[in-house]
Amino acid sequence: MKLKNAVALGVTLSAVVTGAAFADTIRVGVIAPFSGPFALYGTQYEQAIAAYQAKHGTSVGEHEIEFIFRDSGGINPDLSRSLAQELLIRDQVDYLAGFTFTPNALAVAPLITQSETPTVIFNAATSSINRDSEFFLRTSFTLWQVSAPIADWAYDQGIRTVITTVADYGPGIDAENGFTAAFEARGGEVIDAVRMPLSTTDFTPFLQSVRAAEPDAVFVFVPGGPTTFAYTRTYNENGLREAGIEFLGTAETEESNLQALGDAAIGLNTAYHYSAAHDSDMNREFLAAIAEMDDPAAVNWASVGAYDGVHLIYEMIEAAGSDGPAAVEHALGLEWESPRGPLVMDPESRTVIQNVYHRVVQRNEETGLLENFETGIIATVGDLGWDQ
Amino acid sequence: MGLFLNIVVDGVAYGMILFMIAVGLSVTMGLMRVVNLAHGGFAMIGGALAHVFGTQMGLGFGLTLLLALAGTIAIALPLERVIYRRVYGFGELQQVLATIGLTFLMIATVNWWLGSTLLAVAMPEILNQSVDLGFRTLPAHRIAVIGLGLSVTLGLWILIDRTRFGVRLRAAVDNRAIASAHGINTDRIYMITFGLGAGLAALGGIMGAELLPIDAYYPLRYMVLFLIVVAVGGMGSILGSFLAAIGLGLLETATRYLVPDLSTITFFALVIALLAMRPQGLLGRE
Amino acid sequence: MRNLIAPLALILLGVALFFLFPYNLAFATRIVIMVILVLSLDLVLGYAGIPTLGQGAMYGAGAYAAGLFAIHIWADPFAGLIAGALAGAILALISGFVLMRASGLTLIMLTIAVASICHEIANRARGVTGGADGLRGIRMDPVFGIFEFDFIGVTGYWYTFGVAALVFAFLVILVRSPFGLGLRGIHESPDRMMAIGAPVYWRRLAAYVVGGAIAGIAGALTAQISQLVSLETFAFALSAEAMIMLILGGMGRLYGAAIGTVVFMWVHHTAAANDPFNWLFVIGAMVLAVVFFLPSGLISLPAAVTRLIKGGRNGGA
Amino acid sequence: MAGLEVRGLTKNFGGLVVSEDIDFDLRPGDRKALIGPNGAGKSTFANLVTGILEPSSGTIHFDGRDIGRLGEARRVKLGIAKTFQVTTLFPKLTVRENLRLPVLERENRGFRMLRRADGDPKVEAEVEALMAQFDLSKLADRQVANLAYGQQRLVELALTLALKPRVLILDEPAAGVPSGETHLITDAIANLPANLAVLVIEHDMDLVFKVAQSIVVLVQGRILTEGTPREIAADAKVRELYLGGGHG
Repeated sequence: MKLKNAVALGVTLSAVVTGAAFADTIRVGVIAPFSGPFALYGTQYEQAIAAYQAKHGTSVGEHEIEFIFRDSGGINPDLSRSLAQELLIRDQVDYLAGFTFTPNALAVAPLITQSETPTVIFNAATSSINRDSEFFLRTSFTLWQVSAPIADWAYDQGIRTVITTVADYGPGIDAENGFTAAFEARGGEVIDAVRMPLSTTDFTPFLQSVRAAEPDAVFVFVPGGPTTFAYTRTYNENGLREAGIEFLGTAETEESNLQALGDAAIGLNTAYHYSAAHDSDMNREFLAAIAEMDDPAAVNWASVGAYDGVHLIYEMIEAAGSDGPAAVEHALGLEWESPRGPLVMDPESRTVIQNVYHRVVQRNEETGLLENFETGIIATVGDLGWDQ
Repeated sequence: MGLFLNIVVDGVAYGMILFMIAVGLSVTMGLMRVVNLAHGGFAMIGGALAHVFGTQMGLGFGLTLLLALAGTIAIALPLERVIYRRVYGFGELQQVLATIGLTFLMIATVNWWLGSTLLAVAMPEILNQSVDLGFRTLPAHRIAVIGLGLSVTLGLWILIDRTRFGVRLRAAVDNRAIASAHGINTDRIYMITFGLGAGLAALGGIMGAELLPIDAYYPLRYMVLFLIVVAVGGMGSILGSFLAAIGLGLLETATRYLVPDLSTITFFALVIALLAMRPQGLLGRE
Repeated sequence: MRNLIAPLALILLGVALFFLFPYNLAFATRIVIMVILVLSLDLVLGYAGIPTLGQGAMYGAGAYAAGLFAIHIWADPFAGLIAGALAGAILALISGFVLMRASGLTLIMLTIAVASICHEIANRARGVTGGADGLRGIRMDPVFGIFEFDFIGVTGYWYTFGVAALVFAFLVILVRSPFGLGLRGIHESPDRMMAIGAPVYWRRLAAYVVGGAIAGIAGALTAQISQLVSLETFAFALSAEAMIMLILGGMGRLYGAAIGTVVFMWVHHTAAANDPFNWLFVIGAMVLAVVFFLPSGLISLPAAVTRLIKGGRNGGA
Repeated sequence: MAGLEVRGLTKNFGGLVVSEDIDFDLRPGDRKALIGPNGAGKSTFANLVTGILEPSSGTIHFDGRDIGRLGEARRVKLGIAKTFQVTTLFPKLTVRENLRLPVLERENRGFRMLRRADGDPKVEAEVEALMAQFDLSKLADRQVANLAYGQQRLVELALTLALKPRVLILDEPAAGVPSGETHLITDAIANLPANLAVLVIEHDMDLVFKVAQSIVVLVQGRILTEGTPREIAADAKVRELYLGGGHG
């Protein structure tokens, strides 16, 4: 008997609550930011789930599937954990999903291990999360997975010297390590590694120093939103591009902030696993489904991470119902087609193996909007950071 | 030498942006003795309106700026009448709570109206260019900000030190009862000053949006930054805020050039050292 | 007898919470931890009149100290609490040497700066603290060696509640002591306290250190219950929220601190569950309403209502 | 030597000299008054003696001990206490609590955290006695903010006496007190313990002549003259410089 069911029996009141629901309803708890500066993530998850359900229905096999959303605000592991407890105990969920920030995901690791609850991470990108529990599955990406390919691409373009500029916190360091390892493995040289404080508002000093050192390119990782905006503006204004210093990034040109960057963003190079401009019928269908609910301009990796996460959950429920270990067993090695291209759930790292594309920002002549145009696939890789 | 010049140029340019936004706070907080945490809210409202008029409706920059400032003041004045008028009499902590509550409402409103993503403020083409300084280039909008910051400082100094309004304002601030007894309409003076502070905040928000981008959570994100400028400058001193903003801009820029890894710690440690030595700020009264 | 009613009511409330919300124990536990943090702020701000927006510094120090202590030295919960309290007290002592010389806005900014530095140090020392990913791997021994921390959080709740009750009792004694009376004196008139020969600086420093130790205990509890410590324990937002809860409930009143925390967190929880996107409207309106209509905080609500009823009766007659 | 002994005391703020080369003695049992026009430096002198300000030069001895560099709190412990020109009390505390605080401080119990403040019968008895002495017993549980100003003045006097000082400096004890209540203050001063050294800084000449045995006149930071009330009243320079103001 699963631990949480045993617990539920102990708490007599809970029987009343669950008794009212369908016996074959499987609940999925989604923990994500629905308030605060990161509320967009929650909205994207919600819409991606709705888009999937609109296409595939709300039931699979004989199971009715119900999603329960809980607001974690920003980075708040205490809250994340207590929400997970509430979902597992009161709402009797069989699956957890969501998780935008690494600490929020790590906080539930002991719980999901104990209760054997498959938990699908829609976003949080630190490789080592999945080491904390066998029940974590990730449909987003890891920082190593995208920052190593851009190094390959850069080397292939003849770029030999790079300065890395990353925000001075966990994900930034991950990105720096991923890039440096790949670039040096090819024979390139990282001439300086700058770590910029998270509280930086004016990036001019860093970029002026980069400019003075005259590398072939600058690699960047900064958190999304205002920081990315300020960084890319500063990159342009200080004439780094005119000086021949290429911009190498990952999520910096992501769709929800792309239009705000303006023409200055045109020509920026990034490597990433998803662009809303991805050329496939499935992606166009996905965008059309989102367009039913909201402006599809903000569809980005978080949306597709959630969309594929729901797919994975449906697959697991179909195969194993509410049996957690069996569900995870089924998920490992699973292959499917996603709006971003083909995916395989890596049985070892439990992060999807996927195409990483090189993209360049350009203005779509039809819509007049900026987009990340995919020039090609750099690599098809799993979590390169798993063994680091 | 090149490094030194870079620090000076970037530091002053950054400091002037800080000043543009903080000067409004210095006016409401320093002159009117209100711990106004909602100040960043007015900067955000200005930026949000500029986004709506300029980016969404496509109006020209001059018109956008004018409409956004007018709009912000039009929102600020009723708020002064309904809410702030009563807040003046509160204790410091009650003021903190009241203005934080107001900030929450501003954030919630903009969030509900325009969402939580970045609200780009379009700059006129001429400000998007770079200007060659000989040893390096500098974005034109920073030069514009420096110019604007200097004119605002000068304008405020003239207004407060050299005009009848300034005399009345200082009288009203020093002793409201006596000023009233001398036939000065203190209610109106407070309202005008508050509107001025809000307008300056909006101006700073719009002109500074290149560095401190506007979004719904702007007031909370940058609240500490603005407060530090006023605290270091000294309450009640516009010149103090000016010096503090430039000084802090130079300090932050220098630490970022020289010790990028330790710049946050160095920055705060120096601020602590300064405030420990001069608790009333650079030019504050004892 | 009358003196026993309020504490009994508080204990009953704790017991009632347990039985009324058997599935929300994790949430109830978070409330209780927050009550301890707000109580520490009440001592510092409400009683000693030291304005601070950096109480999170001591909370975070306590959390990291307790977490590291559990991982590397000893996983006993009570030993962890002592480690947390010590860390909070030591940080308060070191920073207090400088901070207690300042006042007003300057002091507020200094407290924010201290918390920011702590945040940055914890971020940079990622080899020790885990940096932005958080400090993980905290696994506590059973309470008293008997009660395992269980999945639903029964042990966690009673453990936290017990610690909170002890802290509350300690503070009740403290505020009635000569030291507590002296703090109220300093709050009312530092000049007069100096003129009766009280070392105001050292008295304030002592209050700050005791408050720091209590905030450290709150931090230690959060580390033990969540089994993870994040950089956000140092965040400005946490310190600011604690201050809002305190003023909401009523400063300088221990019950006010408790009431403010419970009401704020409950409203937040409910509003966030119903309409997370717009819950700030609710909180903002509530905060403004309290400032304007109940300037002494929610704890003055009964008195205000009584006044209103009496006033109404008089008006009618 | 017992009492307070000030020699060559000088204080300047920047270029402004506010106290210059003051010699002054105060012995147990003395009843002295310090008078002078506004801005003569009376309050500055009081603040130098009590340690709120630090002198620029000169010495202050108390019972033969140099106290010129000691902090305010230390001097209070040695027995030098003062009342403020503007009543400075703990407005939200009750009269009883206002008086309990100085007794506890005097007994060095201010850092005790685990005993009740009102738990010591000796302290409580002393507080009751003080309230009885100043006729405040009926007001014991009222917040001092709600008392009449004259009564607040009495609380301040009682509070200062609770420190059992040996030197008491009263900075304009009757300032702001309605004339109908002034007798409360004069009576209270008249009833002070005989061996206490008292210095009154005052504008109210009636009060000065009632309580002082000796008067010091301070003008522009310097001592102009010192003498009995009779001598001072007769002194031409004083009449011209200070009392004369009333005729002009």
